[in-house]
Amino acid sequence: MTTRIADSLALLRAMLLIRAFESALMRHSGHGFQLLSSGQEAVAVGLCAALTKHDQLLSSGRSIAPALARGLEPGMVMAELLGKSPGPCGGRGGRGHLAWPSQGFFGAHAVVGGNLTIAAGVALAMQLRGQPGMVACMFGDGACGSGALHETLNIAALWQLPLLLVCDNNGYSVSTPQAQALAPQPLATLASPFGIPAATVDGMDVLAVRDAAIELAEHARAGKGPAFLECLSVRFATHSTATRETRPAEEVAAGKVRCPIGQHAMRLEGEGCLDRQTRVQLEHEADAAAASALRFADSAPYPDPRELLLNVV
Amino acid sequence: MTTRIADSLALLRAMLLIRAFESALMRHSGHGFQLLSSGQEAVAVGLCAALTKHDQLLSSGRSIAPALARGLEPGMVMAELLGKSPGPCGGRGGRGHLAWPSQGFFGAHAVVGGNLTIAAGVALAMQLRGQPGMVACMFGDGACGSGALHETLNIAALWQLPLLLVCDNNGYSVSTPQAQALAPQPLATLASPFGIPAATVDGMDVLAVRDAAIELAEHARAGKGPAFLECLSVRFATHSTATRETRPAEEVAAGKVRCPIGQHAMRLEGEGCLDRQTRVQLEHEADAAAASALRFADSAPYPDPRELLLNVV
Amino acid sequence: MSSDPPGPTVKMFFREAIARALREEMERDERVIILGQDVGHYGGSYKEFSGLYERFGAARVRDTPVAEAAMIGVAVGAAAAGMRPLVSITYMDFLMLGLDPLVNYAAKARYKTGGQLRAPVVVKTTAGARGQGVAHSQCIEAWMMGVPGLKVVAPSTPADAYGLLKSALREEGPVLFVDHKRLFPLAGEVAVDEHCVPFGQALIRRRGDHVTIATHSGMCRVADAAAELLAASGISCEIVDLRSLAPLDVTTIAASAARTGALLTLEEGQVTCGVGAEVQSRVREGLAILRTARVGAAAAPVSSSPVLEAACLPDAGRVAAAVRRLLS
Amino acid sequence: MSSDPPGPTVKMFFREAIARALREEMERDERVIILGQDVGHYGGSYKEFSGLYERFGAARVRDTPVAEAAMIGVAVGAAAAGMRPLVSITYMDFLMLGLDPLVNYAAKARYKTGGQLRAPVVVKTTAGARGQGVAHSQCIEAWMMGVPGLKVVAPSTPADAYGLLKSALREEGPVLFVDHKRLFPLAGEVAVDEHCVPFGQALIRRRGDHVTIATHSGMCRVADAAAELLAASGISCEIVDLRSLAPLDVTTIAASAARTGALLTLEEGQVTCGVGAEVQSRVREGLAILRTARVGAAAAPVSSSPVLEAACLPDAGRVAAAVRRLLS
Ligand SMILES: Cc1ncc(C[n+]2csc(CCOP(=O)(O)OP(=O)(O)O)c2C)c(N)n1
Ligand SMILES: Cc1ncc(C[n+]2csc(CCOP(=O)(O)OP(=O)(O)O)c2C)c(N)n1
Ligand SMILES: [Mg+2]
Ligand SMILES: [Mg+2]
Repeated sequence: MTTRIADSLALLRAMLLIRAFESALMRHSGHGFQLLSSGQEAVAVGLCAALTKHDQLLSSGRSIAPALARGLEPGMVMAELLGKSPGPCGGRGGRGHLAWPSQGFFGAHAVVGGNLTIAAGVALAMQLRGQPGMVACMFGDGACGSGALHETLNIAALWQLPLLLVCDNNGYSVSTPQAQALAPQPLATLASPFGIPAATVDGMDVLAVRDAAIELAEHARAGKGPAFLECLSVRFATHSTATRETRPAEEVAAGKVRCPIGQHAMRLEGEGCLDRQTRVQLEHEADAAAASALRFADSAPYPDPRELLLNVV
Repeated sequence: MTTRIADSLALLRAMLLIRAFESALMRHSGHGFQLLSSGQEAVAVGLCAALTKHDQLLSSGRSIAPALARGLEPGMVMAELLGKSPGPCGGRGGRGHLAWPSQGFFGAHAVVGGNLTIAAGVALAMQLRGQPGMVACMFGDGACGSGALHETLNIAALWQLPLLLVCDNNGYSVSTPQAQALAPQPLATLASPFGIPAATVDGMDVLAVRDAAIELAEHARAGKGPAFLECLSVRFATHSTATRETRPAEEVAAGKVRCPIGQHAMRLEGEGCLDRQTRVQLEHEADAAAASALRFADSAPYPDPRELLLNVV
Repeated sequence: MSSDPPGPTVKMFFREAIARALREEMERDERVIILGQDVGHYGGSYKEFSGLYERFGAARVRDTPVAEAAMIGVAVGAAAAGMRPLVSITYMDFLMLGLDPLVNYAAKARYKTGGQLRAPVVVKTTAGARGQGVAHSQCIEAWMMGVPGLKVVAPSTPADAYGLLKSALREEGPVLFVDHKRLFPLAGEVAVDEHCVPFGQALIRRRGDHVTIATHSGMCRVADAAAELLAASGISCEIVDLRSLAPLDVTTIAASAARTGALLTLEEGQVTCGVGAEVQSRVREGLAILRTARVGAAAAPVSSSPVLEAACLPDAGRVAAAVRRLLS
Repeated sequence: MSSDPPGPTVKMFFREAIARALREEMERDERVIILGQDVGHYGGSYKEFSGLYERFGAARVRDTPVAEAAMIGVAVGAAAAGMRPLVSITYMDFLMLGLDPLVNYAAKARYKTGGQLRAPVVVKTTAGARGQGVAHSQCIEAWMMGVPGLKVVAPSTPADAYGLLKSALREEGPVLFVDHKRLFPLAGEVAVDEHCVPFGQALIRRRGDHVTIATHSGMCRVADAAAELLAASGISCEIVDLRSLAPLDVTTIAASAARTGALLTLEEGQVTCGVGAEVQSRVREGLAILRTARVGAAAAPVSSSPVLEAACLPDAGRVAAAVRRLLS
């Protein structure tokens, strides 16, 4: 098997894992309040294929795909989502603040746009310490309305920070369609006044995301300053597990036809790199990994309430 | 005398008044802490020549030129600057918050960038009530680094607000040169992702400012949405009366050569619309008006401290 | 229409009471508009704006971008120019993003212009914890109580949500209207007749003799549950629902505390420089000798982990224990 | 180096003490950097960064755009990634623009990551009024005192500015360092030897018998002037300089108050939910019977008009009168 095919299969595996993981999570009655990435797997997976161990990734509260794509151990991620003790944050962070910096996942932050300036700061630290990596920061289309984006673009451009801003544009902020919340079109044009290189790609195509991310990450790593990548994606589920659906059913159905997993698998099949049987096997593996993550997390303890004041100051 | 000449002379008069007013203010020992507009008169005067009585003007804490250019009575303005009772705000606002909304000067606001969202709100009110006017909002280059500008540009573009954003770009935020604080160049490019028409003009040329302002204000008034005007100006004095000078002496001297008053007067003389004697007379008139404003303000009482709690809630 | 105790009542959810107040005020005064994220077609996170978009249209019920600073700033500017906007900040944690226009402009607009301008804006926001974690659970109403020019109310029942919101929309200056995640699904009786609940009046929710519990918003229910527990062991609690935090009705609290001789303040937020600290300081100004205690969240962020969230926040057991300690 | 009482001293201005602390800590620890408006070549609004740019260069002394949210956010992110930034927010009023990264991220970073991250950032800001008007005069340190995960200090002398800033730069989490417009031009003795002033320790600035005045920052001088006035009529004041607001040294305040039997808290900000309310509540927890009074700004914005500014803020006369009322 060539590296190319191996890489392509790895992308498929990574996306399948996210999908299976979220299905498993939804089977758990105590999952509380979750923001799912199903439909948007290609953005996180394509981006993470462009990251090295020196890089750091930050995400919004829609953290499951970014965390798993970054290679975090699924059982520990599941434990964190359920607020259980073996999660990397000891269950304290939950889905909104899932973090594992030593693994290259600096963390999620549930304030929309709130991770942008933080990511610029992480990039500044890397630059000042002469570290080899760069920082990728994922955020939604919704975050593009926030002033934090502007302030971050400006400072990152001025200081030539090693920062890749990745807009995972699923077209909605909760119920609000992009066109109703954001005048710029495409959103990547926001980078242009700052002289920041930018691209808009099909976020349902994992290879398109990966290729663009590799190029722009390289730009940032090479000390040429920040870059901006917009990925057009489709959210399959409602905004959160507690949110009502408002999109027309046809729109959601049409989105699902463009499933990043299905598309990528079909491409691989078309290229003769994947057969039906292998695909089923990969799906089984993903399901098994997800089920095992859920079992682990389910049987894990909650934090000891007597440790409530641990790590406050 | 044709209207054109009369208008041109009015612009000169307005600029002379500002210059004389600030000189008088500086002669007053109790002026406290002031931000002067000397050198930047053409921006305020050119802009105000494009405003009607239906319009509202907001400014930053550098409020003297905007207030006088808008036609506010100089004695009352002086009283406000000195914290005296007959000021339009009863002396409460001072230079940072000078306001006279019934005269079309909605007010200054001393938080950098803090007047932008407010101005958009005033524009929204006008739009909703079907009023004929528009809102002009002046701010410095420094404010262009703030997230409020981005949020305002976006909302104003989305809602097609009757708003003219006027960046009075004197090239510095206190000691920080534009290039060190702002990546976009020219600053007017900031408007482009939002599809907002923009122009950059010589802010030392009152006619250039006026003509651009007329065009863009008309755009806003016509219901076509916001516009952005950048005026390149030179601040003659230090940032504030309490601030140390940091600019190279040659730079300041070179700026003064481009004095908007001198340039406009020379143009008028060149066109045969102004002779030496008239110019001297206009200067005398301005000085007299300023002196009278200072006399009025100086002899005016301070607010009664027993009225401290007036108009709080 | 008056603010008298109402006649016939009808049961409605807290969220319905909010929508009703807005509907009536929007009918009454066309200057009232709504700005917020997902307040239009979607009807708000808790359906508290349900039906308003359909009734009043997109010009008056405006979905905004996620831009809290501009949302509040635009609402404040529109208010200063003659409108009466209500702006919805989904969670109180995000109020931090818009404090500049609220505190530096709106609260000072009337004063700094010598009375020329007023900024009658209502900032409605949802406080409190319900499984959403460290940045979606905070109660920072105490910060706003000391801002001159700003009023703060925090209802605990549908009736007060309705009546206080109507008053808020008629105020001449800025108002922070604080509701609570755990209150939205609750139902209660609301007068059929239109009426306002005036600011600055606390309400005694439960009569008792041994201790006064002064509290507000979601914690009123916790106080009541604690009172039930304590009643079983013969301790009788009087519960004062503050309702209006600024202005604060010190008279009602102090009268109750004078009668019972013990004052426990209860809030979901931090006690440090909190609502309770202020209530106690004010009550003490008139009552020299008094037993007091403060109960609030533990000094930690509120995790989304269910056990830690529960451990962090006051509950009936902890409140009852604090009352017992106070009286012992 | 120790935090022991210093040996030989040298006179320096408050602003020089700040620059010295930064210079020493930047020499000692290359992770310390400075971000702020006009902190570089210009040396800061009050020259408190004077000489640092020349010594450490543009990479470590960084002029920023006017973008308080990003200034704090970038500093916090850099701190979480291993740096030790100090970020200068020129006036405390503008802290409002950057509360989201400070409160929602920095103060919670350690907790929410289960101890994986820490955010050792110092946010330095200048509080207080000096002729600059309603949006350049506010004291909102009380808001920050109740934020779990955040420490707050407010020196009143050059020695404490030096020693507390050095401690702040060695803390493992976020610190709000509050200085004051009226303190910068003042000089005082500072130890020649390098040393830190630990957090959490109040200091008795003046010994007295009849009343304890607990105060901080610029108001220490007002308290002292009031004490002088009162001394003339035989009233002896003990002045406790809080220095550290979070953590608060309740022991020292309470011991003083227990001795004098009367506690007056004095702050330049609003008393409502203010520093004094907290100090009094905490002291009361251990001392049941105590006469108390709070003094702070009048409930109005602080105008730039000199007469109104003066009327709004506590001065020696008003403090002395409040002490007399308290003791009468
Ligand atoms: C500052 C802030 N405002 C509002 C919210 C509530 N909120 C949570 S997720 C979300 C939608 C954000 O949309 P987008 O950025 O497109 O991300 P998506 O959910 O589509 O992934 C909103 C408004 C928030 N978390 N933070
Ligand atoms: C939010 C905020 N940050 C900082 C300041 C302090 N400050 C006052 S004026 C000023 C310079 C602003 O520069 P610019 O916008 O270019 O206006 P100019 O003074 O040049 O007219 C600064 C930083 C402020 N007033 N508000
Ligand atoms: Mg989205
Ligand atoms: Mg400027």
